[in-house]
Amino acid sequence: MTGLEIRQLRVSFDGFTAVDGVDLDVRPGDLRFLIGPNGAGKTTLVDAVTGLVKAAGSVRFGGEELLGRSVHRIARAGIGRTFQTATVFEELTVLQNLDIAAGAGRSMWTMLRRRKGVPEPVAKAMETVGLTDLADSPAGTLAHGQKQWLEIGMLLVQDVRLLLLDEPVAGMSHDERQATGSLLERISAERTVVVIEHDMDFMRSFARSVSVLHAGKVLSEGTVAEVQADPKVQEVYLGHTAAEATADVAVREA
Amino acid sequence: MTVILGQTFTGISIGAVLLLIALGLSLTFGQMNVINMAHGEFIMAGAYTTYVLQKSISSAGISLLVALPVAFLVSGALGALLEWLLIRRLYLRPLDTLLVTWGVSLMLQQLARDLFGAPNVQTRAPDILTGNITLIGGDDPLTVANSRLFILGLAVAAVVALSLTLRLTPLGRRIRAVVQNRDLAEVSGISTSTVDRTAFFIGSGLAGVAGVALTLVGPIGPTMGTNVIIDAFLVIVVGGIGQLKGTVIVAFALGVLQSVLEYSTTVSVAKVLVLVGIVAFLQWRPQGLYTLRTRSLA
Amino acid sequence: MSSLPHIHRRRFLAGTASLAAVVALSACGAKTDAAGSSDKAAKIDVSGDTVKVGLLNSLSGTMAISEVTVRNSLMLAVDEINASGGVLGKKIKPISEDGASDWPTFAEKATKLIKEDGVAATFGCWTSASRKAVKPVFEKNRSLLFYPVQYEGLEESPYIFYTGATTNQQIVPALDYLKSQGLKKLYLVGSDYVFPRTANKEIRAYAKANGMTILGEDYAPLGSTEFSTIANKVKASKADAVFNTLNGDSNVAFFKEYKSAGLTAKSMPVVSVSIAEEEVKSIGTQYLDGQLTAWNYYQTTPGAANEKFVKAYKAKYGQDKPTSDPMEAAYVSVYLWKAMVEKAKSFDPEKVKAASDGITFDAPEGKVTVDGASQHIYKTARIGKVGSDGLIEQVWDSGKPIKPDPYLKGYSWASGLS
Amino acid sequence: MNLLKSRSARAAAGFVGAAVVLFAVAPLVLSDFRLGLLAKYLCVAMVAVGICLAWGRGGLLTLGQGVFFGLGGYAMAMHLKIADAGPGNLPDFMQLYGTATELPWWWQPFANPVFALAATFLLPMAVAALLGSFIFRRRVKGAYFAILSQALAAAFAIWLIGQQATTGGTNGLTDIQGFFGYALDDPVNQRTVYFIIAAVLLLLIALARQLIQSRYGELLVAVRDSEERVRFLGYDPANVKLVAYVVAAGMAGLAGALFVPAVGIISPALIGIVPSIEFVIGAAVGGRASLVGAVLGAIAVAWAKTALSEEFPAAWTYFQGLLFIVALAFLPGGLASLATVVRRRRAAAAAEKKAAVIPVGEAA
Repeated sequence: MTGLEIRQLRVSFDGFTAVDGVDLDVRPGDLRFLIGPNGAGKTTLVDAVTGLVKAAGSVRFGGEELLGRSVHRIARAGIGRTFQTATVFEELTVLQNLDIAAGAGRSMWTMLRRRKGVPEPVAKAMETVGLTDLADSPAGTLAHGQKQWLEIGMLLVQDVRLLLLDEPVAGMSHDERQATGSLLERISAERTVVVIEHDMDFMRSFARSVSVLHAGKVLSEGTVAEVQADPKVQEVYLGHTAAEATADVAVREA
Repeated sequence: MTVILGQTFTGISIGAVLLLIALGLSLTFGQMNVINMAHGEFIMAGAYTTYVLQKSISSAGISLLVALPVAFLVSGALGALLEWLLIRRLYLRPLDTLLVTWGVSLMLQQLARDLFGAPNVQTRAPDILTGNITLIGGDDPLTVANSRLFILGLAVAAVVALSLTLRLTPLGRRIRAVVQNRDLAEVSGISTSTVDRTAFFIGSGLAGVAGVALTLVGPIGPTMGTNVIIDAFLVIVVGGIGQLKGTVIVAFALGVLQSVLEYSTTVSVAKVLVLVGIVAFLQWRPQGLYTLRTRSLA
Repeated sequence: MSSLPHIHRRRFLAGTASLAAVVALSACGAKTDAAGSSDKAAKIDVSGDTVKVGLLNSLSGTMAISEVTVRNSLMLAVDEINASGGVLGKKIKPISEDGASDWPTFAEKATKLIKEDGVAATFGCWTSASRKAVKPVFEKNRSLLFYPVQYEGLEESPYIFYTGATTNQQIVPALDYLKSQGLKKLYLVGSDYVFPRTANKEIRAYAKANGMTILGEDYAPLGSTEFSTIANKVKASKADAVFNTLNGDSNVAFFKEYKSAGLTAKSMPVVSVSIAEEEVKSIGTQYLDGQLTAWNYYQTTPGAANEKFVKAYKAKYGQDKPTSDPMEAAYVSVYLWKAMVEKAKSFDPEKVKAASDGITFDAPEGKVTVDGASQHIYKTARIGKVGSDGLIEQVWDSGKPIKPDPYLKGYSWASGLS
Repeated sequence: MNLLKSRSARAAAGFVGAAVVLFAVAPLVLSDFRLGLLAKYLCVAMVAVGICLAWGRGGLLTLGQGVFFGLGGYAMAMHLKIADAGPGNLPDFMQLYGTATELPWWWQPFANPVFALAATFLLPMAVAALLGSFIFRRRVKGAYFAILSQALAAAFAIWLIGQQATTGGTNGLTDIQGFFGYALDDPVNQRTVYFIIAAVLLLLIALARQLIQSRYGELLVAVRDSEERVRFLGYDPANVKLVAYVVAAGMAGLAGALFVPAVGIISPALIGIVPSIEFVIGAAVGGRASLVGAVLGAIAVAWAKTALSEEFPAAWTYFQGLLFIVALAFLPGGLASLATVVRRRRAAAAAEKKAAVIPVGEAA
């Protein structure tokens, strides 16, 4: 049983190498946290896995090569992601959002008819993320945390096997974080979950394993305790943060 | 041989006109993402400025030189006014600016008709600009029109001035900062609304300058703007939004292409071929010749 | 608005018609073959002491640059006629509509003028395309249109009076003139629409029969303002003269480019058939000095009638406003209609048509006579030369008014044309 | 569920109301001329239905609807011209200006009424499918797509003008006498044409409503608001957009085809950039995302153009320009959003809500 296997992944923008030869293995059932200073290449790594940016190297999931496939084909292979800012369809209701997420394989005929009732997986996902009561509310009216849950719910109805979550708890209250954390724990029982996170408390509470990225490379890997003890990690987090922040701006301006 | 050279020069001169009419758009459309259909009417305003000035300044040469800065100010002021009245409400809806400024363009055309009469008006070009210089003499001479050389020079000067302004002045840095990250610029103490208005002023002002140049080669009338506006947008789109060098290269490339096709086919066919060619080109490079590649746009 | 009972009656009638329509849906209306059996002549509103006429010109869009002057001229004629007592004792009430340089709009407005306003006649249209668009409207409703612009011929609508030149009154004389001057190698430049293409077909036929050669033929889309390539081609052809059928904005760009290419009226004269005084004014004598035009009227045409016309026009619209051939033809058209109506003693189009043959008018261009058969008018052809003062001086004329021959039936070389 | 039921009940009532107005009231109160104009406005409204779908719902600013309108219009007009000329004869303009002695090959299939009728919508749809599959797959969008559409409209119009001998050039195809054997100058037949147009419009509205309310309609809105996100859900947004684009093209084609018997002319003047923008503006003024808004907006703007130009022939473009500016700059959801705006104001005391840019709820 193989999960996510990344070998020698490399991404560059106009001469700037954002991901520089990353190797990464995430087993099924893992709840892996990716941490690292700004500009370390975390989001770019996820972009590469999901086909948003061109990359060299190899990304396999369940033994299948993903690099070179188009975004929607990668999605159909069971890989789902969220973004730093929650992207739900604000003008559609919670139910409509989940229904769309559940329906990528629907026939033309089904598509052209109206939805009758609530499909089973949608109802189940609404239950899991706790939004059943808000089924008919437009997603735009949800609170920030609820939107993130809706996004995770959308990944659940897609029945993805690999979830890539980009800062899912940013901006959440303490209670929301706890709820999100336990949601992730439940989900990761059956799927592979990778979380990009800056919030160290959140990481310490819920991570099963951690990879630290720095300047496009994997700096350290292991359990929370192992990583925290790594002197290289300490140096990066205490010493170079300011310089990396500048590099991040440089990428945007390139 | 003379034909090929001649058509290349013709193409370059067509390109110079294209460049001049599109240059202002490279700022308002390319940098600020505003699809200003009234840009053509700002060109018209520049042309009418020349006409009005000639009524009080009898020397065609002096009035033309005076018209350049005055038209810049007149069209620039119109642009800043438009920005303040309407466009600032529409930055989040770039496609709506197209329709709103279309309405503005209709009104400005009618205004020109009421102010200056429906028929085209005439300006006198300085005599030196109605002649030509001979590059290759002989039985089949190759000549280049002085008016075209003037426009070419003006276009090059405008491009240099604009790119220096964007690169070297504090204003230019502010414009680029706002274009790249509006929020960040705002929190860094840049007044984005002032920058927007100034950028719009400059972009529209350049349309005015183009209008002065057009009086040398074309008609001056209420609908002169609509004749050129789509070509101008196409130059920007093909060149790549926000890319001055793309605008320059594409203006000249389209000019040469047009002139060569016109020579070998007919004007109509050339026009159709150029348009279809542009559509095909955008299949190949959907973001234009040069693209801004950043993570934020990915 | 009309009185209340009137509205009620109309609604009732319309209602019946609507019910009838539903019935007709099953009965399937009139077949094409049966068309024309019912009388559908337009109703002319002659109630009260006025009679309405329609003025249909483009006041907006690209054609406004030309058509607004025609509108001015029509208004002048209407005002003059009203000042002298009107037509059959009724004052003329002009109904103004904007064709907006859009052919379907012309058709819409023509229908409106006829059906809603009940006009006795309509004056206007400039482009052939607008005329072609309204032609079926006037024919269907049996109402009259007076069309004041020179055109490509090959048309005789029973409900249109053509007061501008047809080809044998403008283009053929221009070719005769060129031939007489020994200018036998021609280059043809025109806008891409019906008039230039048809004119050039006729020019080719004429050239073939008269030992002239056509060195090239180029068209630019209407509104096109980039002429450097065409100027290059013309220059390289080393023609004796250029025959120019460009229209509107394109002329300005063409002549600016022509001069820039080093071509002059001396080295290679251009004969234009769409450049009148108004266009000279917008292009500038700097570019046009010495070039040739072919028309039936110039502001400088001698005669008391023209002096009066020019004076009245300038008094009404400004001393700097020139008069031109289409304006004159428009002005004349209103007077001709008046004369026809007075001869027929009726506003009824059929009676007006019947009365039209032989109607004369002492026009600014000289005496004009209506040819009842073709509904065109006899006109004197005049070749002019643009002077440095912006006016056009006549250099040649046909001596007497030429009988209109829209299908060029009287010219053997034109036999294969239509 | 109750909400849905009452909504479809309201929609049904709306349809009946519209049918009564179009089939009974309008023919009763309008003169033949005004009814003819209404027929023309309804054709514009058909284009607006497609625009509502493609732009309002799908976010595709289709500034080239003139092309499809023209394809449909020319397909119809070509058949009618051939029929008018009678068997073995050339259409009038070809005899006058052309050199050919027989119909050009690409005219010949249009002699068949079934082919011509099918072509009025299938031809634009095929062209749209071809263009769209290229354009959307290459992810040309936003301003690029809008300007590209305009370039195509311009190119098509210039091409038509250049082919005078076979397309009538600038004149277009004019003086159309009959409509499948029925004389068009007979007022009864004109009225019948009006009824056909009204019926087709209602049909298209019903079709668009079904599409908008279907799962596809929800997906289309999702693509409009976040194309990337939809791609991550495993859909190909290009296909989603393509369907809306092709359907809109078919509707524009039908509108063009029916415009021909209603007005009696089709010309390049109806195809270029200006008419294409005008099609969009009607829908935008009424409310691009709402079917009712788009349709009423298109009719209202076309009507305003007639009314203003009749009232102020020399100054009407001021009013027209002002109408566009005010409606679009200050009422982005169009007139259809007025009701929503008012309702929001009333409910302002209630919880703070994030104002949606474009209301989605009140379709049809």
